[in-house]
Amino acid sequence: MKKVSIIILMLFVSSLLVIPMGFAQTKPAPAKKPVSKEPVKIGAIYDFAGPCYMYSETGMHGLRIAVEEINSKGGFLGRPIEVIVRDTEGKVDVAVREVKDLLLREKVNFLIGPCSSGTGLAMQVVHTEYKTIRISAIANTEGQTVDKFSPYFFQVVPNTYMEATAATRYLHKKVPTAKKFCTINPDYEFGRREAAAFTEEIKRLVPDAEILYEAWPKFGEKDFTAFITAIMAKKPDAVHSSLFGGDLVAFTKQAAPYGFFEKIPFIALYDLPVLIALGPDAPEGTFAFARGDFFQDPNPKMMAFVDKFRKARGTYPDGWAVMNYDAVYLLKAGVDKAKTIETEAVVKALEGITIDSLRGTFSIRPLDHMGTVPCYQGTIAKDPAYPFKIWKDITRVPGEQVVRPEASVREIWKKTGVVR
Amino acid sequence: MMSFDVLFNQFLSGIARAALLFLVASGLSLTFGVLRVLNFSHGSLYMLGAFVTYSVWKVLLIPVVGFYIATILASLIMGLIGILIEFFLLRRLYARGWPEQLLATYAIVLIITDIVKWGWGGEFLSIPRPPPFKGAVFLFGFPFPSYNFFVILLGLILVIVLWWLVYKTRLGDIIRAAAHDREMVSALGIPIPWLFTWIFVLGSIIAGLSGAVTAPFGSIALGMDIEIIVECFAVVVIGGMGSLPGTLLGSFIVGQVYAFGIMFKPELALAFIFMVMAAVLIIRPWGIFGRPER
Amino acid sequence: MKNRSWLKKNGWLILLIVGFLIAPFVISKFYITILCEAMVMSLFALSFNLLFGYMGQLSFGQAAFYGLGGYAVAMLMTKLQFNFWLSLVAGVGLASLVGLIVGYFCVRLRGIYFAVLTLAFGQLIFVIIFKWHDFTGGDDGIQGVFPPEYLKSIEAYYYLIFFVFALSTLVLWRLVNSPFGQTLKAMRENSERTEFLGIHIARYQLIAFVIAAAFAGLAGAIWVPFYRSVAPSYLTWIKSGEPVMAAILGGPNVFLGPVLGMFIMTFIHAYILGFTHFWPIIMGTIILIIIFVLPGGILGFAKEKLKEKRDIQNQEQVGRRSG
Amino acid sequence: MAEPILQTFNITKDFGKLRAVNQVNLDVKKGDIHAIIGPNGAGKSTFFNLITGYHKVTEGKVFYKGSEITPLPAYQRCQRGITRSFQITSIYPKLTVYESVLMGLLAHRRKTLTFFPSAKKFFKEEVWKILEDVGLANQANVLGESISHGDKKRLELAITLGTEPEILLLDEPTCGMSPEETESTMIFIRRLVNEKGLTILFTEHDMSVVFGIARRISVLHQGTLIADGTPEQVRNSEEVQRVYLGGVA
Repeated sequence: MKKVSIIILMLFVSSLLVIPMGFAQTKPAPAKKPVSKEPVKIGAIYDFAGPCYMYSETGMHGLRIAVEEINSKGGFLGRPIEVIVRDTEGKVDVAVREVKDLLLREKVNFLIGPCSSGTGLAMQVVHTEYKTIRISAIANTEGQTVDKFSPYFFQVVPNTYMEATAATRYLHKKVPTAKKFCTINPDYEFGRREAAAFTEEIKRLVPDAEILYEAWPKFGEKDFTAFITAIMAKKPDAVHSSLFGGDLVAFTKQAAPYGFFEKIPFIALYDLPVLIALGPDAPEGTFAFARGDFFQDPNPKMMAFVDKFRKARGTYPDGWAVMNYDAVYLLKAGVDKAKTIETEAVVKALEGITIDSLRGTFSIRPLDHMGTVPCYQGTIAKDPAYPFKIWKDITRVPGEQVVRPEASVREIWKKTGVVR
Repeated sequence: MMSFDVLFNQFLSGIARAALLFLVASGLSLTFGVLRVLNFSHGSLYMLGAFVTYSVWKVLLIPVVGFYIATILASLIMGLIGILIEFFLLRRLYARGWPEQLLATYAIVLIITDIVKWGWGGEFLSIPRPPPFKGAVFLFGFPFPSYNFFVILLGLILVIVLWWLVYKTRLGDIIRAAAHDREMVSALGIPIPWLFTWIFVLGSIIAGLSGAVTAPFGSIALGMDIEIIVECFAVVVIGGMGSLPGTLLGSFIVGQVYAFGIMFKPELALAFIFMVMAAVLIIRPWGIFGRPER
Repeated sequence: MKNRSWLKKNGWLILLIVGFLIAPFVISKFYITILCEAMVMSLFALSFNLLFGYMGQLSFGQAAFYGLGGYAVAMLMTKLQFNFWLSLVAGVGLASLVGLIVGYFCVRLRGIYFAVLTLAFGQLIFVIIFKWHDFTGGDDGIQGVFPPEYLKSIEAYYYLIFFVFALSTLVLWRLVNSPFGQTLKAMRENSERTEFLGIHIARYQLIAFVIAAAFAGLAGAIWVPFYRSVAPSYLTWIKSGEPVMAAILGGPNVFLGPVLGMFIMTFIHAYILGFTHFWPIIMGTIILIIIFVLPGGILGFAKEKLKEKRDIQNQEQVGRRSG
Repeated sequence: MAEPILQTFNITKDFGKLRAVNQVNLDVKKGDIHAIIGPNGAGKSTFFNLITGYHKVTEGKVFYKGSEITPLPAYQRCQRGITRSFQITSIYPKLTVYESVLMGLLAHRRKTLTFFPSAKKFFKEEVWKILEDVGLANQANVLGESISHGDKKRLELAITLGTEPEILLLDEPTCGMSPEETESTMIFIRRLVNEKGLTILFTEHDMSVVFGIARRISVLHQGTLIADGTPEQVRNSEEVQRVYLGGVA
């Protein structure tokens, strides 16, 4: 009995030692290739599980289109871009491990991702330790740029503060008399920050504003009925929400029979995928905010991207694809300016850089590396040109107008111990 | 401060939630009662049922009845998958310990997750509410979604059908006997394996049906399997594993605890459910209507 | 003579230890990271298997203790700038304390009811940590949990984890073979008989429960500073399911079964995620294959086969003698 | 006459409306071999369960060595020296015969909270002594589930002996044994009493066993004690003749 257990263990141990070597050998030996042609590696790390799956998937499409475009024109400084994809499964420990995999084994030069705020914050510590740049195109908690600032992190998605501030202003413009509010937000990092930013801004706009009730359904909730009745019982003048995706679809369908949308002005993240999923159920006249779905900014560059995307995927590009596309171009701009892919130089180059993106021009604020990307708001409406509802009355709020003031950022840094 | 109609309305939304939970949990309870298998894959069949309903509905595109046809088809397809699971997997494991059976059903959860990811691309989908349940009805001047009535109605029909099946038919006698004493049924000359197959199929059909019914209610998305299954465990545990009235009461309790939790202490609404579950298990491990194991 | 037979018997162990000790010089940093993860998760699985394999009770809330250990360390170190080593001790302490409270209620139940009650408590602890945003950071978790400077490199921390893992494994090995371990096995085999030998079943189960919680807490406590962060997903029932899988894969009735299971799971997982995100279907298939092809787990099956072989040999010998 | 080691006063057990044991007063004397007999369903096993603490009494008191043990849980009664075997053989299927017997010793000598030394080092001599006494020494390393039925009965007896009981309650100790096994078990029981001064209380269906070794016999009928005395007295009791022995003797 001992003998076989010895054999099993020996096999096991040797496999532990041999497998990694086997992996190592499958990689092409880098020395043989001319240095200039060695690809620049971008590690795309996303959450291919649960509700984030879809955003990650469509984001990857946008990213790949950008990479193809750049590669067909010579890549980064003449070097082709290679994209290496990793999955976090939406778990923080897996996220950290996979980032380590990208950094230590694949030796990627840049990171783009992820979708969930939680995995984003967890991996931020690690890529900062290994001094590698990451750009977030979907995960947008302000924690990444403000509370837990990292010099190696950049963001091209409007953060929770910008998004909620802009949405609050739009809601206030539409219902200026509203004084009593309810909020309903998914119960996690993103939702909490959106709610806090909303409260801050509405108190600024309407000094005697009152928050009657804050609902915190869990992320992935399927039955909002109890929340809907609880909110309606408070009789608010308007409701702010950062529900999104499948949760927002469920909420909308369940709230409609109560006459919710006729009675109460409501704003939430009605982006393209939600509008498509809801189809005829999308409540016309309800307010919406989003991050740059194609119809919100129909500039020529965007329309060219739409054509390309539709040719490749057969669908219209949503904001998630757009932002990932922009993330790659931001990197390109930084690398072109720095004339190297060396991290510190690229960081320096990116600070203060202005690029012409699918969403118009925006720049990277040197202080906290936040992109002054635009936020979009509108009102849901029919459009005969599309098989789904889109928005009318669209406002594009440039990031500069809603980004947290530098003084306020420094204030928070004092509390969280960031020195810069 | 709380007026009666506000509380009543909250009560109604609790009932609607309970009906939905009952739909899913009754299948889970049935399989547990007879097979003694804690079936994690029940939630997956529920999710798959919702996705299949969507696809069938999309292909049919028949107005009005399209959804109902899709529901029936999806339930039957889940039944077929149930046959496969029972026949090829579970049947070979009855002789083993329950932990291995439980792990096998968990393996099915993992496999179905990826099938859905692969087949539907992980997008969240939605089916509009079918006529005639698009709007709302008024109860004491309060609107109440008519689709919720449909869900409650369906829950009631399921209760009656299951009640009839369990208490009024020969099969029901066997089911109850099997839940109580497996050897006895065997001794009566009833082929246990086939009984188990049919019970599992019935459970799977209920899973598919509840998934289909959820589709127009909310959204169809990845992860809904995991969301529902723990809550269903809570329902089944509170009511008593394998007991039909217990499942009914369990869903009622969980639905109400949640609805009023949301109203009064929203941040603890979820915690309340697990507290109730733990309390019941501590005081009466076999659940309110369950029978202690010999 | 005696030395040689000892060497023959335990040579594999020495080889294994030497292998682990020289690993950082042989394999890449990333695989050292994976080894660390495999060892910590193995410790977690061993703690679970003390209850499952030896006491015969399946806990579906073990991740709560793992997570609590991690949270204690993370909160003490980031919020109070506590000493690293003291935080580890506190992590184990917190896990054992909560284990004592939860265990008090759980040990009265058997079988599936025990599993479901541990599930309920595990989820309850998870929900509390998840919802108590101001105190625990909610869904965010806590980031920036750095070990002291001398343990910051992957290699240094690897040796710490290896040391803790080896020591804990030794302790648990002694434990399961001690009179106490014998009592656990006896309760698993026949709790009624054992009670009528004068054993207070609930008390012994509670002690085992607390020990298991402590080791799970140790695993979580040692893990969090390595990945610099902790999050509520460490406490979900999905996480609790991992040691269940590892134990049944490797063999719950063999001491090192869960360790083997966890090593296989961790390495295959890390490997598979390198090129596909369809990991669950692969894991699901592996589970089904093991359950059907290798009943009793890999080591359990191997042990069984060996015994059969030896029995046949014995019989042949007996046959020859009598013939 | 020796003083009673175990006494029951009016112990009664109801299961719902059914009265299983009815107001039984019984003295078991130290060093005695005491049989409880009665037809199926007479309440013998329930009576055992009440004494060992498996069930709680509905009414009445149990005294052991002069002090009341009625409220004590089973494990404490066992610690005080009352050990039992079960009607349906209750052993450890996946422990070896050696380990099983060791378990009894560990439990009795309060070594079960020892965490680090190997269990194998404890009580080697004692275990082997018991194994040889019951005749299982040659099967010491076999798993409990793989030995013959009669051996399992003997194994259970061996396990209980590990707890070094003062009174041993045996529920049908020879049930299912071959005549030879029965014979050797009877001899062994007699030896236990003679050499170690143990008290034996047992139930049995086989009347030849009962009248072969019992020094005192109590007869239960429908939960009520209808006779109590020496084998001769019981054999001659009219009541017993009528309800029970009539057809047999």
